[in-house]
Amino acid sequence: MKSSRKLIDENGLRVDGRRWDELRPVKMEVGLLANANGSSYIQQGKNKIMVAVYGPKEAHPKHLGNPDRAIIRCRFHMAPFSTEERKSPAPSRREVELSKIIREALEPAVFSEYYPRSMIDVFIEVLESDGGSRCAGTMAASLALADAGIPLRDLVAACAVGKVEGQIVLDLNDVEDKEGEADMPVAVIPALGRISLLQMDGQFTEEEFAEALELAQKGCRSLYEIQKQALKQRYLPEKEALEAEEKGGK
Amino acid sequence: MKSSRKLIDENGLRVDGRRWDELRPVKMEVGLLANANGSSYIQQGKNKIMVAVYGPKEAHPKHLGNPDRAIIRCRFHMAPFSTEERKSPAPSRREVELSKIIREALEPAVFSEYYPRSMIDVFIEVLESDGGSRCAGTMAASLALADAGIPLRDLVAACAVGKVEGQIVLDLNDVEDKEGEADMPVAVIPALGRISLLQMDGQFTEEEFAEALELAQKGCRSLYEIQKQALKQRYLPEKEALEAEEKGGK
Amino acid sequence: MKSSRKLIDENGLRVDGRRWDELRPVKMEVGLLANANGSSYIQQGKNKIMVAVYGPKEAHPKHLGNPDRAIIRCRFHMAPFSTEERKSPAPSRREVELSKIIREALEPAVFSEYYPRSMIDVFIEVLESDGGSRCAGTMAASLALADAGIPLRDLVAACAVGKVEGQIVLDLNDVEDKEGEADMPVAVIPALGRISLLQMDGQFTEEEFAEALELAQKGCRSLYEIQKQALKQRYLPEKEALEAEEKGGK
Amino acid sequence: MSITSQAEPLAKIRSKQMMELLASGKRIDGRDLLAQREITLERGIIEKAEGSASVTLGNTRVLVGVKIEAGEPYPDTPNQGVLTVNAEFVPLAHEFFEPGPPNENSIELARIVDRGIRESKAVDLEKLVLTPGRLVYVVFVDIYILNHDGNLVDASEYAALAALQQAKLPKVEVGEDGEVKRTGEFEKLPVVDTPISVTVAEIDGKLLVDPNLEEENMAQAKVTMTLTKDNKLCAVQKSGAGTFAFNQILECFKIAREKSSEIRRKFFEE
Amino acid sequence: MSITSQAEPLAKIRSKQMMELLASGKRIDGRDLLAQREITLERGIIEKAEGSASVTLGNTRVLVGVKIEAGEPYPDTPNQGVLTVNAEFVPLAHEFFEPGPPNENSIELARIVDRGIRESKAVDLEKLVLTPGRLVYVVFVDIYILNHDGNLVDASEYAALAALQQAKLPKVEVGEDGEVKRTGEFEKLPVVDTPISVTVAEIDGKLLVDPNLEEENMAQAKVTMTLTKDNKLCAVQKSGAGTFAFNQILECFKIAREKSSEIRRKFFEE
Amino acid sequence: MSITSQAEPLAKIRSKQMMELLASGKRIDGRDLLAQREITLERGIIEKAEGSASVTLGNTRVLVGVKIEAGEPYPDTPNQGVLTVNAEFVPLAHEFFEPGPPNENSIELARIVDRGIRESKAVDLEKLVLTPGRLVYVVFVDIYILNHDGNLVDASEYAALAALQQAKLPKVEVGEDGEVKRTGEFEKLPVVDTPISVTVAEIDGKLLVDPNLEEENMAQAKVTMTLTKDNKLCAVQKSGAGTFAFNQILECFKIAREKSSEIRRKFFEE
Repeated sequence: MKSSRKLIDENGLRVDGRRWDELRPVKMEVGLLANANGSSYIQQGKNKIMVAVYGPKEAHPKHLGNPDRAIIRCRFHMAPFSTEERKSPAPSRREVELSKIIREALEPAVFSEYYPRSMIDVFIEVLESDGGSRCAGTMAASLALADAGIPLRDLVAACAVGKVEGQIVLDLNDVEDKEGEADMPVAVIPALGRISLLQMDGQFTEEEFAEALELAQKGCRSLYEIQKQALKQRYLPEKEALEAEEKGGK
Repeated sequence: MKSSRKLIDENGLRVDGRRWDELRPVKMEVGLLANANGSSYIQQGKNKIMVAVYGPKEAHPKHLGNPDRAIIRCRFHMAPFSTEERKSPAPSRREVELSKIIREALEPAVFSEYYPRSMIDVFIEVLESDGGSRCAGTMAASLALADAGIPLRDLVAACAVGKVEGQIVLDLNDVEDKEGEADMPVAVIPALGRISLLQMDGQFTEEEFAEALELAQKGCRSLYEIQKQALKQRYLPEKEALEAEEKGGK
Repeated sequence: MKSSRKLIDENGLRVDGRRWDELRPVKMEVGLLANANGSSYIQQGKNKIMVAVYGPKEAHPKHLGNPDRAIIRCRFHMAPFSTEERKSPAPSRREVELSKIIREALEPAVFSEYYPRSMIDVFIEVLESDGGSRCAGTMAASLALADAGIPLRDLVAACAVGKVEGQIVLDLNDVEDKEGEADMPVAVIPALGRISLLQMDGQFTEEEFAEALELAQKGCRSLYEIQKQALKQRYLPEKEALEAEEKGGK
Repeated sequence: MSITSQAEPLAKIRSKQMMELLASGKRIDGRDLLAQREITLERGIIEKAEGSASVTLGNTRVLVGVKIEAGEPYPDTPNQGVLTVNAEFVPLAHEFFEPGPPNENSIELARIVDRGIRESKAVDLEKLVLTPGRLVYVVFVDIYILNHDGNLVDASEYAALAALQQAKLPKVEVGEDGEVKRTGEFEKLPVVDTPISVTVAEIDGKLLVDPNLEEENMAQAKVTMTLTKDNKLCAVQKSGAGTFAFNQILECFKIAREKSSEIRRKFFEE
Repeated sequence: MSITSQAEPLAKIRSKQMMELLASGKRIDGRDLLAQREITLERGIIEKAEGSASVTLGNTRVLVGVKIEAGEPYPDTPNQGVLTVNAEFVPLAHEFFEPGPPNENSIELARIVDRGIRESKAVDLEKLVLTPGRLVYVVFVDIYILNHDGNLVDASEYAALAALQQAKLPKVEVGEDGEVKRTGEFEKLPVVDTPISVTVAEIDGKLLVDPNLEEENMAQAKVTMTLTKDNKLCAVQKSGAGTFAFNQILECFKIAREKSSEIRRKFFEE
Repeated sequence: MSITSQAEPLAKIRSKQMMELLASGKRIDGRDLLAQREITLERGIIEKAEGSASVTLGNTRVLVGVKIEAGEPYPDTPNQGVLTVNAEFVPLAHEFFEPGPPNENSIELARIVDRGIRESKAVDLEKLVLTPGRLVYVVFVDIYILNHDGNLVDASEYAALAALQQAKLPKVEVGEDGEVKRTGEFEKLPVVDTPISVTVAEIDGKLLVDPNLEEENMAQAKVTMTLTKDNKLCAVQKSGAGTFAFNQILECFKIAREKSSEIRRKFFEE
């Protein structure tokens, strides 16, 4: 629904004060849930998303198992209190679609072939939602997979680009997503230089589409650095302690 | 609901111009769906029904299998756009009952004992519905079974008879079904001379009931000829081509 | 909801004429359903509850079986016509909770260890409901288990106590349950002297709680006698006949 | 999806015995081919229901409760009350009954009973209107199977009819804002016909009235015919994966007419 | 929960053959990489539907019915009609389709088709208001898959658009009490754009238009791009557990623009 | 249907160790029998919720969000707001939690928490009426289990109470046509009591406060007692397939009174 609100002001600033190519503040953490094999938490804008990974474990029921590779199960789910109006806990059609889309964004990054007949479960819980929750969820999920010690080709970085008052902008927030003219979430596996998630709604000319894709790549590069940082913060102390120990041992 | 509309006019003609013992125009075709083992299509009045048969195949899950015979699964389902008001895609109680009734009308015609531990699936999709859709669906289903090469004792012919303004009539249409005084669908296995489907609602005296049964038999005989014709049209060309080939080969 | 009705009159009598420590009339019968391995019927106030026990039988599906003991399945279910307003046949959250609570009240009385890899099904159907239906259902269920010949440590006796106009009372009826100030169902395994079901809502001071527990024990003792009587009525004639036969045989 | 039902297999020796008896016109429980089992009928069991009745047919045992509430009419019958029949095969009744939503068997049963009541116009639905097009009485008929030993349809039909005959219609006042309040007074529910169903099974060419469970498991097909008090046929349902000859069907009608009259006279005439 | 899909395994020899052909720029069914299968389109098949159309794309066969009823608007768009797209993968269409509620594949398909129609603003929803904020037209687009041989999305999208273009809008009168009555007259449903989707699969670095089922089972990823009549991109969906290079995506856009124009010209321009 | 639960089996050596420690009055994690694990409580985490709080109890971690909307009252309490408590055991929290609708464990938990809040009259529901009999505030309390290490009930109860205490009530205007609009202003939700639950498990005759998951798997029975700020008992639930002696239950009350006072003082008094 169009509103009369201006989404970009005379200084070229967006409703939350960002420039067109600026990301929202983002915070990522790894390894917070005691029971899960891997876990992560991301806060991006108002998005608050927690991810747990269980596995690899034997496929159950067994007939689900694949003799050549691990299968991945993925659920993107929103808490009833995560939205403006209370959301019914039953999965919506949107959540069903996003669970599939995110699974397909993660799968090409996982060395599934290392774990035949196994199963890896990825549970993404949106505790509070804002624009770009599928991208934030995808990034957090790849961190949780890494935290579970599952070998990855690389992490998966993701962000949305869109069009607001004719301007291509990076990392839409809630208002821009709803009132803007286009929204395109993109996920990238940096080590492969390839796109593993791509959706779009709204309208783009060919030039806008190319420009938006370019901007998404740029956004993903920045976010990828933050992802690596989150892993380091979790594992560097351990590694250093280990090295210190080894040195001490010598 | 009773309406003031006259269902039979002064010339003894029904709302669609038929005499009391006249069938609606009917068209049957066999073998139109590429994936199914057998398929058929029937158009009768406004009824448009497509049937696919998959099987015989191994019963799955295995515990469903019967050591003495094939089991038959049957679904009678109506498309959301097949009715005046949009129908919810979830199966209604009526569809559940008719799935059972039609399965039980088909089973005695199938040599199930030839395929122990197997399963035969019969999927009946009503694309547009009119009076007599269960009978049309039953006939089409038996054609699809034949098209799948499943050995049958015979085809199953079926039609409804009913009472309209005190008159026993053949092959009710939608209006006669809703506004008439009785409706009785009957299915017959001609080679056995036996009834495999019989339901009735409304009110019949003993004499009316006997008369209606008689008329149903007559209707089924006519429809049975059309069923055989549909099979011939599909398989005769093949048979002739085969015979021509054989001759040519000599 | 509070009403203006007085729940205890000037003579200390309750709405149905009982004194504070008086039970409602109760009738228990055993062995009425032909198909079940054990069955029972209880009428207590307006409560009319029928219970069937099937088993012990092989656990199905097998993976449910426990190598050390029988598992017990229990369903507490209310007929649509059992309540003031028609109840939907789908299990309510209350019925789900009570099924669990009653199962857990029965399990400690059953020698489950005698039947490894087996399953015992307990089906409690409330045909008409009044205050205290969970307690009545629990008592009847233990009778049906006994009737099925399943070895028990003891029967399970149960009754509710509550507070009505500040007075601790025994065996609440419907009105006292809804309009009173507290309700506490208690189940006891007399031979063990232990509590196997305990719930409470409303408000109790420490003294009231202790007094109520005491009264519940007393109520359970009386009901336990009636339970034993019901079993005797069913089996004594058989036993006497058997003994007479044995004597005759000598 | 409907699926070939797996009848409880009868022991070979038992089924051989049944067939031999049938050949000489006798049944496994000693009955004649056209004899029903003993029927007992009790009305008015459930105080909280507007109507109720229990029926036993041999070891088959059914309880029916009728609840009546105010509600909206169906859009296509704005000037009629609503009648709705529901059946639950509660797991009390047989080892093979599973708890859960209605399946094809319980749905079919409810629809056969519904058809008999509806097509005979037994309940005068036009008398159940409170505000035309807006508010009518909704009559819920809930069938509860307590023990299953065959011929659930007839037992349910008799219990449903008895419960409806006994049901009281709560008088209500409709406030200006549409609020509905019971006055505490009651009328009789207007039940103006007495549809009676009779079920006949076919085994090996023989027609058997009121089959018990063992017989149902042997029979290939059954047919239920429901007749009004004027001996008009108002509902028919053939059930089971077998067939009937045309003359058998006419024979079934005659049987049903005779048996339904007997039952009507014995239990349902006031 | 979404789970790694188990594609129907292709026989080794068949998949080897497919790869060899692809290496020389050819496909298993003889097509060029950028050739679509033959399309046939038939409008107005279902009389009881307000609009309908069937599409075949090779052996893929889809039927779409449009039903239009009066109903409430969404709270956040009180001055717009409601458009709702639903897809059923009925078990007619493929051995692996099971009866039951929508699954992730049918939901995804419905949402892609919905997105193309909605984002192109093909249906002028603002013209579908009866009483602002209270009563609007609800347009149900029901997609029925009759035979599945790959690229269900494009076949569904074409059939949905054709059915909408052919759909008639029933005129209604709204009574004082809010009752809605059809007058018996009809207008055209206001369809003002012609979004056309084109699906491209990637196999071994090659881009293939309109993949058939064997090709879909070999492909790691597909992308569907939907373009408006002004050649604007209005919906994109990458699908499948694989990836695309950035330049491949730009290449897909060019392919989609060309192919969608052809199809629009051939089937959808009046 | 409720079914005997299959507790995660404890390694023999671990369970032997636990029993030996218990015999000398110690627990496997070093606690005294009557010691709770460390509690942390954080309020106001979810901006889009009207209230929210997270609680950790050792490794058990629970998040509660409160949403408040306008809606209809229950017919039997026309002059009260509506309180509804729901719990989701999301599969994040434990390997054995499956996605899906609530099961008996999550339903029981929600109902225990609900009972404590409702019976203590902690939320003054009579202050939550907008139009008597027509429109009231509906308070949704959604419990989200994030990590399960035992005693979910107490963690959930504390988080629910904290979220309610912190919740803001959105002021609304009700238009003539019944439309509800938020004014943008807020009041405090009227929370007038502080019910605190304490759960005690029995293992081998010993009573243990705040059992962790290993202890729950060893315990035959637990009992949860909830006390109001006046030390009145307002909810009790015995859970698990075991039993308590009468004197143990009285002992549990004393423990619960003491522990609940401590927690109330530390976390819930303003």
